[in-house]
Amino acid sequence: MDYATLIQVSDSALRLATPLLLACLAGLFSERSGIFDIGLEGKMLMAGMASGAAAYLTGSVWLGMFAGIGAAILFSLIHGVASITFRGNQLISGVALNFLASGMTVLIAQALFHQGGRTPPLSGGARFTPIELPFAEALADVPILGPFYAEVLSGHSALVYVALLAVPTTWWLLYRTRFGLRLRAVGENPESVDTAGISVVRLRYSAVIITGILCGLAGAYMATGLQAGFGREMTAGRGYIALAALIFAKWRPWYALWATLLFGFLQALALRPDVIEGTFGLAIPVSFLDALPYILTVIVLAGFVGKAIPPRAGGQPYVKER
Amino acid sequence: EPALIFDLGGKFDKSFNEAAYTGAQRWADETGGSYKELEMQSEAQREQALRRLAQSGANPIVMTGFAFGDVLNTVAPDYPETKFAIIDMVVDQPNVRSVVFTEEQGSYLVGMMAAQASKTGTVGFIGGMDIPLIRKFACGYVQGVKAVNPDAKVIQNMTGTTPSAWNDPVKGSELTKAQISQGADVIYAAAGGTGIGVLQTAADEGILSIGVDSNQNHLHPGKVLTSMLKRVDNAVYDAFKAGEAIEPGIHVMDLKVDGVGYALDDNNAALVSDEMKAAVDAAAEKIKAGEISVHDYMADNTCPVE
Amino acid sequence: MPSANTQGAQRDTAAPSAPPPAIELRGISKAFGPVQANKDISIRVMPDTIHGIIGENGAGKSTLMSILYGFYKADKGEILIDGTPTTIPDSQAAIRAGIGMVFQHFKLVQNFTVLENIILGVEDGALLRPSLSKARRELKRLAEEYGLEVDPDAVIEELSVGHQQRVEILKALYRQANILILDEPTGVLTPAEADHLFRILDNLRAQGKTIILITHKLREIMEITDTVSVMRRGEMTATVKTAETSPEELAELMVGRKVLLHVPKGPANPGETVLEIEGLRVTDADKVERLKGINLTIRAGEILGIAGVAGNGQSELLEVLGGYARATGTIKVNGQEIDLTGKHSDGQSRRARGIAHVPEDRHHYGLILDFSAWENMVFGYHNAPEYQKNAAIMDNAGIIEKTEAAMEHFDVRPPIPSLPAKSFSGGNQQKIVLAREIERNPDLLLVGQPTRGVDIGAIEFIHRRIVELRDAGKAVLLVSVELDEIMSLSDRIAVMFDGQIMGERLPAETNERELGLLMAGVTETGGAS
Amino acid sequence: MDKLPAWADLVLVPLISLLLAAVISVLVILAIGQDPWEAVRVMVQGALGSPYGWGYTLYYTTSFIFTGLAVTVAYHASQFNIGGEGQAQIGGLGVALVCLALPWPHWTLALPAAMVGAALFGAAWAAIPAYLQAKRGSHIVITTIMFNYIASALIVYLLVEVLRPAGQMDPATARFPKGAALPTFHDIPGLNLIFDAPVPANVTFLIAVAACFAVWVLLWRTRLGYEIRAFGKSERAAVYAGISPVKVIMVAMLISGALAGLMAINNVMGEAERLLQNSAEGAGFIGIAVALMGRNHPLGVFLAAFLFGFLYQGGAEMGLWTSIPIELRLLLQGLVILFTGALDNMVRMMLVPFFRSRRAA
Ligand SMILES: Nc1ncnc2c1ncn2[C@@H]1O[C@H](COP(=O)(O)OP(=O)(O)OP(=O)(O)O)[C@@H](O)[C@H]1O
Ligand SMILES: Nc1ncnc2c1ncn2[C@@H]1O[C@H](COP(=O)(O)OP(=O)(O)OP(=O)(O)O)[C@@H](O)[C@H]1O
Ligand SMILES: [Mg+2]
Ligand SMILES: [Mg+2]
Repeated sequence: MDYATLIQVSDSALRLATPLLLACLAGLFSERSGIFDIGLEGKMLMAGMASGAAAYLTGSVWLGMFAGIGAAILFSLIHGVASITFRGNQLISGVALNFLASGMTVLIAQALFHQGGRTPPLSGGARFTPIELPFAEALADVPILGPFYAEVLSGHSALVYVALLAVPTTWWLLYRTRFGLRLRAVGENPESVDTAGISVVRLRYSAVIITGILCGLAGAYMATGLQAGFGREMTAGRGYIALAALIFAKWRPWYALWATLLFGFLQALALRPDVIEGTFGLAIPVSFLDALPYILTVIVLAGFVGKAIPPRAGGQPYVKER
Repeated sequence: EPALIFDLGGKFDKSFNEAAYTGAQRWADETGGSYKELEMQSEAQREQALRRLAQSGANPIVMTGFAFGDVLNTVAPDYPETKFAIIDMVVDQPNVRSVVFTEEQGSYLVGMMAAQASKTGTVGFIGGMDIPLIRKFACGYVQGVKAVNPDAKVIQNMTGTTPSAWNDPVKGSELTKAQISQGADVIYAAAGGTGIGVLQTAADEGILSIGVDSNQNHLHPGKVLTSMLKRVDNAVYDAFKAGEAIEPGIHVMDLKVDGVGYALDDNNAALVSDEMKAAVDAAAEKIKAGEISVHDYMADNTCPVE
Repeated sequence: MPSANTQGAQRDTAAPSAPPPAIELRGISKAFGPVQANKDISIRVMPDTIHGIIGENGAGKSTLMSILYGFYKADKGEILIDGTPTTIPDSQAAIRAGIGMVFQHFKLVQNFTVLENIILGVEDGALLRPSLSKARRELKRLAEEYGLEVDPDAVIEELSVGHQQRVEILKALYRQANILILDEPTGVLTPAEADHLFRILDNLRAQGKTIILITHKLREIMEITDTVSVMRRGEMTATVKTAETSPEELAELMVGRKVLLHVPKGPANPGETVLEIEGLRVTDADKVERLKGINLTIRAGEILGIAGVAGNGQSELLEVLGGYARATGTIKVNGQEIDLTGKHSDGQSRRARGIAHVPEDRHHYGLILDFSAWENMVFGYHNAPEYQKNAAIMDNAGIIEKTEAAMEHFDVRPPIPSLPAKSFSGGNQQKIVLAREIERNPDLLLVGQPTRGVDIGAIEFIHRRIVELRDAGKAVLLVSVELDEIMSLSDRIAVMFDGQIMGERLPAETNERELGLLMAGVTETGGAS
Repeated sequence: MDKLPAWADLVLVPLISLLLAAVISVLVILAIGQDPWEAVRVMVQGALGSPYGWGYTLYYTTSFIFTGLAVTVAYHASQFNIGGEGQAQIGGLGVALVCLALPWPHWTLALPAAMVGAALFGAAWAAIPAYLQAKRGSHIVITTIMFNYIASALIVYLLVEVLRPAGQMDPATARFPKGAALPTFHDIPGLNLIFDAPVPANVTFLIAVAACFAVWVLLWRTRLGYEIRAFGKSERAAVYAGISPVKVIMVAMLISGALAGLMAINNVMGEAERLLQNSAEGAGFIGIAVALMGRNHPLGVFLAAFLFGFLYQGGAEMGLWTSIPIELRLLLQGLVILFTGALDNMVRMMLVPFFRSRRAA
């Protein structure tokens, strides 16, 4: 693979990694608070539909984004009610919400636009447009780093940079603030938080709402940044890949960045069988690359390379009284 | 009452299935008749869909897409009274009409236009699912490109190996970006719903694209060089019009019967110069007359040019 | 109410000039569904004292303290702090009122550092850094003032239990608690750690803190408290000055009658050796050696009692013998060696060798609470041929029939085999387990805490059954933390401490004092091991 | 929390959940401007109004029974098997390999062999997650999700690169030999008086019913079932009783995977007669809903599978004859799972006052 190709694939990888990263960080907040969330996929899908539809109807990508965030938060709250308030099974709730989203998005989009469950193509102000980073032009000619800066880093829509900034922000929130300390504590041992006089329920709801916001951004990016409109099942399992990345990253923000970049890179590479063949000298089946994130995650889960230990209270409802 | 079954990708794919829909709609508008329609949701549903429509007395039943071939082969004999029409596939049954197109001819024409419009001498092709049918598009296209500019480079990519390749705009978009980075400045998308992503990205990045099946010029006015028309609409219209009297057997839609062609309208008028049009029209005449023979990939599963 | 000390009546009525009680509870009641955990409880805790609360398991001690700490809400009643009525809707309010609590089960975040645990919930401001550095300074001061050293940067899961407890105490002090509640603080501690804790508590009292100490160990009460309150079955039966009472009086107040556990039993007729243990060692998952070379023998027709403070290896001993923990060394049953690697033997093969096991914890081990009584009656023996109809199918009807007979025999009430185990009371659940294990006439019965949480009537019944089994020529290994039970049931007593047998005694030739010393790791020669 | 009588918990809770799901669906239909009563009419008519409809309803029921039982068996060992989808697809691979291996002379020979293939392959696909859970404590929910995706990638690869016959465009295996075709209800003497046109429901339905009975016997009449249920209720107690966790997890998951794999007899061998991509069509996931709705009892699973068979066939008809998208099925499915599996405590709480006042009365 020559450098130009690497640049191109990396550029593509960054775009494809962005929804994974946002969804992965979304899952991180929820799971760090002790609420397992396998419904990232559904929330992204809802957000994609809502943002696509709202952006089309209002002509404003920002309104679209907020609609997406709203839809994802709504689903988050259903998950919260089921798993926090009514102490239901978090895994089942997640599965259910994914189905709900698959059905709901098509029903709503079809009712609104009669285009088989997709929104009409977005244009102009209804889409996120690429942002040129400063000096991208000027630096493009610097050898090695220049093209990397100008081609790979520069020229993406705002949400790509939001996603990248979300990583240090998440890290900072988690490890440097009171909220983060409590969030981590409630996912490890909710009783410690409860006896310290902090509301477990409120903390967990806040976490779940942040999850909704980030999933909303992920969905909005899919429909209004990466694509110009929503299409049925457009998230295509990205929520599950994000979940895999979250495990791969052992529930840590910086690792999440690397994991999603890796998975994004695999996705980008899967698009270019020609490059693979040229680089490795043999035709690696695209199916194998598609499956690789899941295979890697299983290997990590199996503890063969550094065991992934989930937050200790994850998945269990907090019951104070019997 | 006739019926129409759309393949995966759906009625509003702006391309192949939508062309079928347009044809059916034209028939309905003209005759005031009504028809049943059904969109496939999954691979395994095909048989149920066919049987259900046959059961309900629909006749003829038109289906779009080669993927129906296998099930039609088993279903058609169970309903000898019902007439079927399948597009893009040959099914040898007494009550089936098989409609096939000479996509290589239409693709040849748009290939010529691509070569003429290209400034870099590099053009692209993005196909949907990697099957001989789509290679047939690609091969005709390359032949057209080379006819104009023997030195031109054609970058080819297929979106995938499964039917989901017909409906993956994200991949279409990423492949477009990849081809642009390799120098392509005209890209032909023969990929169903995936093509929407191709055309969108091409328009965003300021290069030209070529649509397929339906006239897609209007999707991005001034940015779509032309569209390779595959008159699925005509095929559906004809079948509906013939009704129960539809003739079985193989039905080839080629340039001569306007089965394929290229689109010219207000949206791309500025992009197509008179000399381009003249050259393409001349080639079309020669193809019709048999003076130019465009190789059909599916005849021997090879393509003489790369 | 057999005692003259009616509830609420306090013998230590303070002089008018004395300061108001640090805490006064008036008429506190709390029910969990049908269980009345606290009934109309009143208590006054004077400042600068250590106030003990004792009571049997389930008497309602923890519930009462949780109410005081705002963790549970009382159904009725009033709380006064320093004489002012105070409502404590949540723990934050309790903390504000100067109450700190060290729970029976620590509430620490295992993978946090000590500092992080200390500041959790009392951070100053939204950012952590200032809170952390303040806590570090404060911790240093507290450590010096009260002798509570602990590394502020250590991660909790790497600390010993004793140190974790110090962190809990530090947490309370950091929150400027004037009143410190400790719920069974010594249950998990080694005697040395417990002594250290008492020195710390002494120190805290000297510095003007008020301490409530929950325990059911009379020795601790006598040793350190100023005043003691006794709870029984959700009620407060008395509050007395420690100096004016005796362990005997407290014990009577606790159980509601004179404690005279005497089991009618004749002398033992020991026969062949049934169980022979040599050099038994167990290392747990954390690589801590829990059994350090145990040697024991039990003969047919004999009850060997194992005395010891909980957590000194008794549970591990039972687990190894029961077949579900691995060990090294040798165990012979009826002269035949048993595989200890776990490869060729498990609970079922032990049972096949004639070892029956009544586990210490019937809820989590002995029973499947959701299974019916008859399903529980074959639990562990479900592969035995007599319970099968044919090669594939179990003989459910036959099992139900046998269960009915066994329930009759063991006076399980109600004698309905189809009832799920969870709907029997604790005593009756224990009888089901005993019935299952004894009915099959084992050569060796392992019994752990046979009467924990069981009422007096059932205790006597269970004791009689164990003695009957012995008289039938079976060997019995009895593990109990209740010295009385050990003393009255055993034919021989072995005392365990820190994974070792400290010594063996005959009940007639020893007394509680001597056993107590052994249990604390003090040998005859006077040196602590 | 107040206790409900057992029968209410078993019968009323699922029914109320279903009712809630139905009410919300009706509201959604109204919200998108369609007529719910028309939808219900079309569904009932389409699924139960003709032998043809029954033929499809029972066909789907058959598939859902298998996947529902798969979830049920794993559930009793306290394992949440979300991998039914992948196991069913790999089971289909087993069926295809068996059917294509020999020119089967008669279905009575092909069926047992294909069942073995389906069960073995399905079980094999469950084996790795099971092993990782049993031996290394890797969360089985996550690993089975991952294995669903790995299965679908594997199937795509095999269909495209290995099993697709030369000259065929769609990624599928060749047609199975005629001798491997299972008799459908239309082919069975007696039944063909009712099912006068070809329907997909086939002899597998009878196998599914037998499987319900077999699972019931397994769970409540055999030693193995006893151990599975005991382990599922309390791992610690099971260890005390000498029940090996590794064995129970492995065996329960292998049986679960085998049951999911057996579904392929119905759809791959009985209906499609070739292996297609995504052959399970989500039936693996519906198994979750079926098991939850059926309260993890084979009889309940049978009834719930029929309910979902009805919803699926009715939903397909609704997609065909009304302008309500077929995705309404997914919505209903999601709602049923949500109410029966995650909001069950809410449903219980809704019922408690009713029972309290009744008791007081
Ligand atoms: N959260 C709860 N829900 C229901 N019942 C409870 C709860 N907590 C305690 N109980 C019941 O209340 C009663 C008193 O329990 P509590 O924990 O206060 O006893 P305790 O005196 O502390 O016992 P121990 O010495 O075993 O710690 C018991 O019957 C117990 O089962
Ligand atoms: N975990 C539980 N689940 C359901 N019901 C329970 C549970 N524990 C106790 N009960 C119910 O509460 C009642 C009281 O239980 P508890 O153990 O306090 O009885 P008890 O009066 O102390 O009897 P015993 O003296 O035999 O221990 C029991 O009869 C039982 O029906
Ligand atoms: Mg307690
Ligand atoms: Mg009791």
